[in-house]
Amino acid sequence: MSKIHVNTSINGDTTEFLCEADEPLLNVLRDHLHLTGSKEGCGTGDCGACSVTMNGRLVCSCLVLGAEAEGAEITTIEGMADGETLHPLQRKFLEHAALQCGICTPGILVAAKALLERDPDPSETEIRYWLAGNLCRCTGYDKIISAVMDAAAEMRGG
Amino acid sequence: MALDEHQPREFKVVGTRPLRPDGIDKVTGRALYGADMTAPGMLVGRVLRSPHPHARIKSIDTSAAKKINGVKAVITGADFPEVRKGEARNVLENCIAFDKALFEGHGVAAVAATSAAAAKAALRSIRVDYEILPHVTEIADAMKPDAPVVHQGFVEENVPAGHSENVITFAEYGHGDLEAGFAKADRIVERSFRTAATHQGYIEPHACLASMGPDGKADLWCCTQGHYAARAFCAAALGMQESQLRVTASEIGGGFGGKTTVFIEPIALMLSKKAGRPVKIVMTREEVFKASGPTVSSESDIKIGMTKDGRITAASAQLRYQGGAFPNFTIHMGSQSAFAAYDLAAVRSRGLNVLTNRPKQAAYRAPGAPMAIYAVESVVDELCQHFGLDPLEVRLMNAARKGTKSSYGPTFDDIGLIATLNAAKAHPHYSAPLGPDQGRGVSCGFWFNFGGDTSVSLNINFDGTVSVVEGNPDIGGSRASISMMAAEELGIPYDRVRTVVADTNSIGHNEVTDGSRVTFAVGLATIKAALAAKKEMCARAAKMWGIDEDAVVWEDGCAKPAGANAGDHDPMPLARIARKSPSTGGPIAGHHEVNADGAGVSFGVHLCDTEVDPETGATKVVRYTVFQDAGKAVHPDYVEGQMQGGAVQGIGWALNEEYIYGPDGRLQNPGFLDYRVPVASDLPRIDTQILEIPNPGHPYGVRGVGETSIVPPLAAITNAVSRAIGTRMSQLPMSPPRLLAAIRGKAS
Amino acid sequence: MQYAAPKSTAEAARMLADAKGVARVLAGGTDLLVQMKSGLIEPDLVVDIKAIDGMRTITQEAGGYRIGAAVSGAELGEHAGVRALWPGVVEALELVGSTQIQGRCTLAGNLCNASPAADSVPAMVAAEATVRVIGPDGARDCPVQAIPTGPGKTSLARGEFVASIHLPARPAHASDAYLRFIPRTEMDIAVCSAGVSLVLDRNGTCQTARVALGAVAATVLLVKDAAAALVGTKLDNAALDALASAASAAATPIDDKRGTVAFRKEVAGVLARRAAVIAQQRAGSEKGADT
Amino acid sequence: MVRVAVWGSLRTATDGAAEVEVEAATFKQVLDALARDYPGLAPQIERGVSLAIDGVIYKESWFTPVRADSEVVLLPLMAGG
Repeated sequence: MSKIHVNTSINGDTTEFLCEADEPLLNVLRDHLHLTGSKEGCGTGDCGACSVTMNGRLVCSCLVLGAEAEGAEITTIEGMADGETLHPLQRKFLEHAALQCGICTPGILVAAKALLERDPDPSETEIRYWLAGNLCRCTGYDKIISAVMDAAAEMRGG
Repeated sequence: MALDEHQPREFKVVGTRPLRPDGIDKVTGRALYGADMTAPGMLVGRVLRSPHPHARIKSIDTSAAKKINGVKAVITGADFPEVRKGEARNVLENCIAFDKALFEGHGVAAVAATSAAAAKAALRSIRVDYEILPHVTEIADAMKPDAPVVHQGFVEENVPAGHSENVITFAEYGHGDLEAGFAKADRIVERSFRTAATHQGYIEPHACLASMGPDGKADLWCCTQGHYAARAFCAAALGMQESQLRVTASEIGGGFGGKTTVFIEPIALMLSKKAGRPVKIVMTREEVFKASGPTVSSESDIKIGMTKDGRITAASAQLRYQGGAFPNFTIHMGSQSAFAAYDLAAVRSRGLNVLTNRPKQAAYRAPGAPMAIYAVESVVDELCQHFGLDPLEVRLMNAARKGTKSSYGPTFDDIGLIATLNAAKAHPHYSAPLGPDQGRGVSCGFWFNFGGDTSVSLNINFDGTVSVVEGNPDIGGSRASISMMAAEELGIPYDRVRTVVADTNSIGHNEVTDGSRVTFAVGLATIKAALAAKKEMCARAAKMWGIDEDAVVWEDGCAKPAGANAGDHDPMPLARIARKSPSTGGPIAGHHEVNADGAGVSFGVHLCDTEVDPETGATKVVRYTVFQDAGKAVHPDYVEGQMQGGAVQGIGWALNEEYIYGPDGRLQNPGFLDYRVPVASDLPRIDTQILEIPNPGHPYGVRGVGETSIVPPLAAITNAVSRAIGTRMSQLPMSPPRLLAAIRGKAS
Repeated sequence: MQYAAPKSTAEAARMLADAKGVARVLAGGTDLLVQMKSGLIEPDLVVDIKAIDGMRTITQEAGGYRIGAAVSGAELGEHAGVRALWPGVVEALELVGSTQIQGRCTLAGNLCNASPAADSVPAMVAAEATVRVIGPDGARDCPVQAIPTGPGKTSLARGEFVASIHLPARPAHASDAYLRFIPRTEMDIAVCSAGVSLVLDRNGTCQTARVALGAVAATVLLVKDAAAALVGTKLDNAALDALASAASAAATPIDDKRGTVAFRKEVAGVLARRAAVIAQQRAGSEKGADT
Repeated sequence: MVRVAVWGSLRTATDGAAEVEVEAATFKQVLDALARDYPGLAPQIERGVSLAIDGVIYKESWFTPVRADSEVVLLPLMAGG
């Protein structure tokens, strides 16, 4: 079985890879490109730990075939900070102790960033529903919600 | 050892909220978890699992699998050396079957191959000849005298007669004259309860990378709550010396007790041994649900007598737990903790543990306590409601306190239950008005907390910074808390300390990160290690000053002369002593190894308001407040995090989470789609109030905080829902079909 | 497995028809990849239709909208025109899965996966949506309810796939709504569900109604008795009670891990009633041409 | 002599007695004496036990002193999550 050659952009970098036809994008990111910040919690789209954006849309990378990345723009957690400058969401997650084990954190940060790019001033309820596909088992979500709201306020210049 | 008594003091670092040292790695995706490690030449390991809940393995033919291109090793249970007996044997047999598949998902063979596709093909080509046996997955069925026997040889000597061989453990605790106590009651409520098995639901599936050479030396990298325990289990399974197996704990993506044992690690090691190459095994989510360790399911019968003014006169509980096909002692902890929150003259709890064809239970946050206390707290609430009494007042009247002979035997020292109940009573939540279809529930919770074997090294670096080396995987921010206690004791800023979790061969033994022990026990050892380092630093300063060592004391991060004949010297800060240490005798370090006792029990009280849709039985948690005695809160953010996280796991347990078995003995919901953990939109804010009643057994007064918070939600929500709908609920989870049926049942 | 991303519907149909073994269409993949992961299916060929013209667009047609088979839930939700005309269909698809799933899931996929619990299907049935099926012999149109024939089964012939869905025009004072019951607030499969589409007259009297129930039978149930209970009424309590009773009576659900027969029957009626009230409010607040 | 409270399900080994007296001055001596004087307790001691001494639970701490007036409660081995 021959592999598929894919040209794509990951975090702004032109990237080529070979993948099996049935290989999910998540496996490509983790196993071939060594971008292990995206996590596999379920492989079935139920936990959100593998969240990335594809052409600006938030998706589960476990439910995208690697082959579908041809010509796409993918962003992952590894593209979130700008060099040594953290994204405000990353900083607020630290300040609010919004992570414990941290396995869900990359997916939640990617998802929250997608939310704030779409709606800079979401209500608490909107944040909770937007993040409903990102399971966190440690925090009870409370400090995550605080961190997202605080980051949104800071990004609005509040 | 003598207890390390609590000394009141002013804290400079402890009690503040610095950023966690592992934070940047975790928010940037750099942190390395179990599945993130790779090694050159690494193979993909996969496990073949039994589709049958109970079957004798007549033969396994792996010959076809071995011929598949890319397959480097194929193993079965027969490849492991004969392991003696006891828990090491049980743990190995739970990983890979010997002669019987004991539950659906039980490992029967494993392969290592150069690709996932080759591994999958190999698994498919293995032929297992099963003789299917009758199975049993429910407690009541398994207890019947004619039930299929799940696993022979485990019946303990004091189990009462009349049950099947699946009933293996009998536990009984309590004191006083029950009959006399019940005779004094104005009302006695007897009610039976059931709780479903739930899973810890950590988001990171089990994963490990094993590498073993032909010389028998091996390295294992895995996500675990205890790499020393993993080493002991694996070394026993492979017949290795522990010194030859180095285990490194990765970052851990949640555990909650479920990663206190091993499920795939011995298999990966054996595959690596056979293949001569590193082998990585990562469980799928389905494997996690079917073949790791959920908690027990339970049945219970509770009887409590109360006077009309709210005094509990006697209380008894009969508990029946099942935790899969192997023994465990969760029934003991359930029986012990059922009535721990009460000061009772007559109390008795009896428990039976039952084997079933389900996965071997693992610890889950306060193992055994939530299901027992749920039932007790539900009946107490029912009595309060009957008499029209305030549920917090009744608990205050009957609360365990210093000097209470606990229901499980020992007499309590300083405990925080009364303070916690009073805090709940005074909180605005308790007096806030309720809306239509809403109810308010209250419950107490309890956990023992443990200490145990602990080793810490603390090195004073030449540049005046400090490296702390400990051996407990950081599951809730403990590296920050340990650094804080080191900084506090040494009198230096937090940011000069870095704590790392070392591998098994770099520091002495450490018990598993469990029992809410780490902040207490590792903290204690860290403080002792710092004391040892301070003593040495005082000695070095004394040498430099040319005075007697006893004339130097440590204050505010400096050695200072003290006493009449010490002379007049400026305080010498840690950094200077460190810098000069090569000239004054060499590197300075402190270390401490201890089996820590005196952990100090912990109590919590939860308040919650729920709203039930009377037409659908849907429950919404509208307000939730957690009160807990944390002893001294070292890092309050992380204490709050434990209180919130445990509460939400308990909310899931109460409302939606359950292992659902079909009549075929197979798990019907092995995924996050139908094993429904709470999502962000299900929940309100989880408010917290930390009480700080110092633990007499720790120099800073620290208590464990991690587990108690999962205990109260089960009854708090049950009581809120029962009050909202006007009928008592007695089964978890309170799924909407059950609730709607109860609402309809009340009406008819 | 082979992966192909043809550029035309004809090419896609030919590939599907000629495939040896199991062939599957990939649009959003939110069901397909899950089934592949679990080993439920092992396709020999996956045909990704997203590179085909028209698959990702929404166009006005005959007073309604034609929605390409690969238009995601998020894209549909952002389309003000569809949202205004058929809010019940839009909200039904938006209920599928998480924000992440919304980035990929499609009406066509939800339909062709043929789950009795699919959220968008009762809403589309209530809306009298039609689908355009492309096959080796060209295109054909049919009602949405003709596609699923049972759990996981469709009427699509070898080589056929759904290329678009058409939501029709409708008169003033008309609207729709969809509700489902799930144990959590998000992320679950419907335990039961109801889609209701209403046309009122200018006085608010119901002229026509369609009531469709999900997850209470092997395929979506269009309940004529429930609709009849509303026609000629202003959705007073008696009419709504009759609607709920008819819906509950029509439901023929099963007991399973997600719900019981009794629960599904009762709650199907509750949801039909609540959805009807929402549809009525929407229809009443709509500015019609003759007001 | 030290009075040791024995949990209910072990009392088949103590002729029903809730408390027994043994000659011991340390944790280890308590366990050894119990196993010797009440052989029925030996299997449980083998499986693992703790001792609560004056309200503090000790696990395998052999040399923890026990006084004649200490409150000593035998408990099974316990672990948390």
